[in-house]
Amino acid sequence: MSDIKKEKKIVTFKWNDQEIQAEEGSNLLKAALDHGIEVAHYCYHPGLSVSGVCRMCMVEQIGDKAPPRPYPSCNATVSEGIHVRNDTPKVTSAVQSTLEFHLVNHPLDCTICDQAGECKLQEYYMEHGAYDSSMVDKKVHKEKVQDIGRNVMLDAERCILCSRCVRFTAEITKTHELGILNRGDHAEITAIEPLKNDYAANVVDICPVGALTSKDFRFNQRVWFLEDLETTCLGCVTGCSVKISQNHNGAFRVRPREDQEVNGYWMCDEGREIYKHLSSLGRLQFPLKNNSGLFIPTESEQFLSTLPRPMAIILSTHLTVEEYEAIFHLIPEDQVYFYRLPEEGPEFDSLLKRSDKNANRLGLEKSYYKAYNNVLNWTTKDCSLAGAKEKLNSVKSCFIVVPEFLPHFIKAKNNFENFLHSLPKECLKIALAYDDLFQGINHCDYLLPVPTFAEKDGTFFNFKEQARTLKKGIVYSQQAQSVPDYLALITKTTNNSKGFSHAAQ
Amino acid sequence: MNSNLQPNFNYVLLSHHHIPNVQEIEVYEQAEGYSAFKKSLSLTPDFIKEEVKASGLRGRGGAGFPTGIKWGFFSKDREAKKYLLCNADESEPGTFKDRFLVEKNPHLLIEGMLISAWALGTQKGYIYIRGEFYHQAKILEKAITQAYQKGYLGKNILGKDFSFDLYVHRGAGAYICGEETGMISSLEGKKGQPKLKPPFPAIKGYRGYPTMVNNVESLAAVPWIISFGAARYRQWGTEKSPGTKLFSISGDVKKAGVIEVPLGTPLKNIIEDHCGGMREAPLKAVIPGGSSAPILTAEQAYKVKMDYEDVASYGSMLGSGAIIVLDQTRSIAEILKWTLEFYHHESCGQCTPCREGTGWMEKIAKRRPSVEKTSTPEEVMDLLNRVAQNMRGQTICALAAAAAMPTQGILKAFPEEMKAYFGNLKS
Amino acid sequence: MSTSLPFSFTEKNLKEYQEILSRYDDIESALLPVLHLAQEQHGYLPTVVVEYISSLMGIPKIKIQEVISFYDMFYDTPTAKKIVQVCTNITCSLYGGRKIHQELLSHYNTQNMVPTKDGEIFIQKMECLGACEIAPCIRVGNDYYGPIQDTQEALNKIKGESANP
Amino acid sequence: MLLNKDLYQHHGYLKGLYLALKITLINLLRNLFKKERLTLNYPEEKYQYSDRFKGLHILTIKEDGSLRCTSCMLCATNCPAQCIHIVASNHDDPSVEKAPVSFEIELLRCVFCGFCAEACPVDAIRLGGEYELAGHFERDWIVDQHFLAYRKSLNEGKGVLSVVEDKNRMKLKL
Repeated sequence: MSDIKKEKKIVTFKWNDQEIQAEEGSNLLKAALDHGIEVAHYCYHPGLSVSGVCRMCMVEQIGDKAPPRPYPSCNATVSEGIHVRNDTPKVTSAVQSTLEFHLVNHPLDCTICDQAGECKLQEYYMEHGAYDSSMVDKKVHKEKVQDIGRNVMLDAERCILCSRCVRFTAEITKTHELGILNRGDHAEITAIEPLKNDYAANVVDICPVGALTSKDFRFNQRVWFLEDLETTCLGCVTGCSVKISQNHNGAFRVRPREDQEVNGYWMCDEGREIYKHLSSLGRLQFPLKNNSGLFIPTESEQFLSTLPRPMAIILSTHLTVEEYEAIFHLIPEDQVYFYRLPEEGPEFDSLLKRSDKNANRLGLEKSYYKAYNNVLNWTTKDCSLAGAKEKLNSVKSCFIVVPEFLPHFIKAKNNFENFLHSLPKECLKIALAYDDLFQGINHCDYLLPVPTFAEKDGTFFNFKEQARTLKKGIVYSQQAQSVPDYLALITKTTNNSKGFSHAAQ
Repeated sequence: MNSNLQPNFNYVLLSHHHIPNVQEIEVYEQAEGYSAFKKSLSLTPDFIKEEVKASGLRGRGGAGFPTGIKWGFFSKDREAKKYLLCNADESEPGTFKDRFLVEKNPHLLIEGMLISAWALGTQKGYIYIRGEFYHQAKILEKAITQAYQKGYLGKNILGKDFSFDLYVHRGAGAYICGEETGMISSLEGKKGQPKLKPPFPAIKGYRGYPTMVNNVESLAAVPWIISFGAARYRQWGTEKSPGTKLFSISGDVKKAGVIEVPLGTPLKNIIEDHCGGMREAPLKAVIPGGSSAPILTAEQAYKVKMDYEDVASYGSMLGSGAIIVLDQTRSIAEILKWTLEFYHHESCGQCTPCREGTGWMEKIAKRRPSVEKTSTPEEVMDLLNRVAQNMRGQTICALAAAAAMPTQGILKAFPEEMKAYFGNLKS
Repeated sequence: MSTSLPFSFTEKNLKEYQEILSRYDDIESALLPVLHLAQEQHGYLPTVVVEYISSLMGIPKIKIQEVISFYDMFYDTPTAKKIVQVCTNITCSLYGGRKIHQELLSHYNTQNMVPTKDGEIFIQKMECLGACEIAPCIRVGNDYYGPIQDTQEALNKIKGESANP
Repeated sequence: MLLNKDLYQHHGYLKGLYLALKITLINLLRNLFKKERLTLNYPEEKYQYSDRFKGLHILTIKEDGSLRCTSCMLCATNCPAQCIHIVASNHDDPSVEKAPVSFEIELLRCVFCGFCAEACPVDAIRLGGEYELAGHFERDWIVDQHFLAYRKSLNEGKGVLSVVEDKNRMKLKL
């Protein structure tokens, strides 16, 4: 009974000619946006408080009790039976003139502005622009090209003072670095101290214009040359939904995707670097053999058929659930080991970041249980621990799946080198790697190219045990094969006699 | 007793102004001070609210919204935390009536606030006075201290189950803090930027609690209404604009200053009788309600009666009652430029139309021939009019409209002069 | 009045600060009076003062800086012993407020909002001071003067202030 | 394909052949005996094309010798042959902000349509009058900004006009 009362009532209202159903009392603009209606707006952001200053999302209410003037829909709530329009002459002329005001002091430097192509000023100008400029007066000049810390550049002149970034630092990170100083048209965004929070780059995403741009992405590519790959971040177990902007020249940036179950609208700065290894110069393009310190191209089939036995495989925690299942299907339990990444940073920073960098640990545990009907015991299977490593002493050839090292895995990178060093000298080490830039590469005898997380389809399980999908985007290493594919090659060539034998057979 | 020490209740607001040292509570008490408050404690809050409503007292800050009706929107829960805020942030160009009132008779305001607090059930009050009025703030603070000593403020006032604390809060020089939500933001220690409505301050104001914001003059009129009743208050003024009003008169008149006259008094009388006529040259124009009010030509000024409706019928507004009188020697274009400079300086920078529009209008009004070679004066005036029109009704508060209205007013009332002005710019 | 020296309230002002806090139901609301107090002590409000008040009241620095930049009466650049505000709004301009402002600037050989070299005078052009009946008016320190007939009278008022503390 | 079926059916090829030879003969005679010739003794004689001729690209420069190009990449976006490759970077001067570190055109792919010059918002690329484009190796025809802006024939703006400043940009004629 009480539960029913708590549930919000769904009511119907009308936006232009479209009937929309939404929760009573919810935000009117959000309800419209959620239903795919295009409404011009700058200052409203669903993840932030309402400030109502850009005056673009005006609507006029139709009916008896309607207010006499158009009002901003971002500050209105949904109620039963109201009918609002944003295509009346009053509203269209208001929006047009407001856009004109937005552009009064906006510099015309779209040519060098990174936002060009995804700029809301450009977008709305196409729809609501006055087109006939009457501005011949001098514009107010403010400081351009300001480095305000972390990864963010500020151009105060391009700013339309929507205050989204100010609200972000005040409400989401609560670090209060940004503010708007002065009054009137001299008002400008200012950082009195450099941005210091780990989520600073989000202000670049929420900036509707080119005032805040990313130092990392700055001038690297025009946005219209890029395609977005919708995928999941493997920076930690949180598993934020992200999109990677890429084209055939490479990957260029990572931005968060809206996902209310995990990351809302945000992501951390570390996660924004996960694109860097996708198209790096170090990507392995073909199998390599270690010829006393010099790596030379080789044929994979050639040596895979002559590997000494017994064999073992050390898997990373960054493979997809599908890959794990295929691997476990091919390889008996006693030959499977794992390399678990060490924890880095605080356990949980109360926003998104977690210390556990083993992005698909839960997916791995799940598939392990499914395949071997046995709970994964990390103390005996984690090769980063001494106990598990001793079991590898008798192994003659060992496959090592190199984890996808992200720039912020500092501890992990050093540990991994030590780990490779500590493996028995006489054991043949075949690294299944995406690039040749990892530390300790000299300890490996062979390098086989594997795809990165953005070059394969698959599933991750995040910390909440929710399935998150990875999608295959542009492939930067043509010869890369997935880990199970290589393993299938061995089991085929060796006729399942020794070494890797089919678990089910 | 010396009649000089007796209040003159033919005036509502300036009743005690002739009494020397009325700032001292003893003097004020002798002159029947605080008697209205004592009387009000014997009345029910609802009765006081009804009485104020019946008096038809209209908000004296500028908008002219009836105070009694505004009180009616206020939370009726007497136990709930509520605030009473007195708006003494008088910054409208031409206005100085509140300063005059507070300076001469601070206890009248305190008494008015006490009665209002009793009627509205607020526990705490602040007088937000503009930062420049340092001495006036000190006068108020002294008066408040005296009132505390006499037991008019504090806990269980005069033995009643009624407590009220009153403090003075100094602003720091921002016109926009005269807007009620801007004032609340400023009181909260933020930039004085107006807040989105709804919610209205009467529901959710200072720190999220219901807050009643009233002008000094509105609150100071309450004691008289309680003493003598709403019916007698209505003896002055018109049906829709009852009572008396303070007018701050400045400009080219012989005697500038504050006067209290019934609403509906012809402007001609005010200029000629109360202010001793024009200084040197004959009348050219009058700004009847502070710089936000559209200008009236001499012809209109000699016809208009100073009440809310009649001034509005001439396309202007009574506003705060600041009358700026201009004679024939004055350049209207200069007035426009000064006005726009003021609004450009004072725009809080929140809403885009106002932030960009006020600056742009000033630039248009100051266009130089080197900038603008192709436009005719008519085109510049059209543009100015269009920009002003686009600003109106598009923003959170009324500052954009306050900048747009006088601009449009001047263009409408003195088209020939403005045309000549913009024409000369080209040559 | 050096920016590098650390700033803290004097003992007397600390008491005053406590008294100010007692007037308000939350600490944020006390910001404006506290800034007035700090400015009285320090003359203006540079970063050191902002940092001190930020740590004293627990308000983020940027919010204090925002407030200082928003209000005309808070200065984040050095002022002088005497702050002279000249009204240049409509009524005062009618009677030469602008002229007085310009002439004062050239007399003291300084610019608007820039203190004179000896640190004595700081001239600020103001919008309406709310004293139109005495137009043109100037405000020296906390005192109003008007009507000012000419620049010489303004100078006398500015000088007279120091003789009459 | 026959253009004129009737002609073929009634007269065979003869009439067509006759017409063609007649035109050839007229032109031959005209060239032999008239002073004003239709053909040139190329390469000794060279044809004077109009100013609007779209030949080899020029990257215009400012008076201080730096490129005008802001690397907005509109030319690359607009190019139907996709032969323009720009790599942009920060510029030390904050008033310039963005400038190309590499600007390459694959001339062998270029169709000389002039869309790049059309698209350029800052008049940084123009199609000049040079048309003698032949070479031995494909790699020679991927030209970079040093060639496009500073080649000998441009002579730092003294040869072919390539110095363009904002203030006189509209007055210039190549």
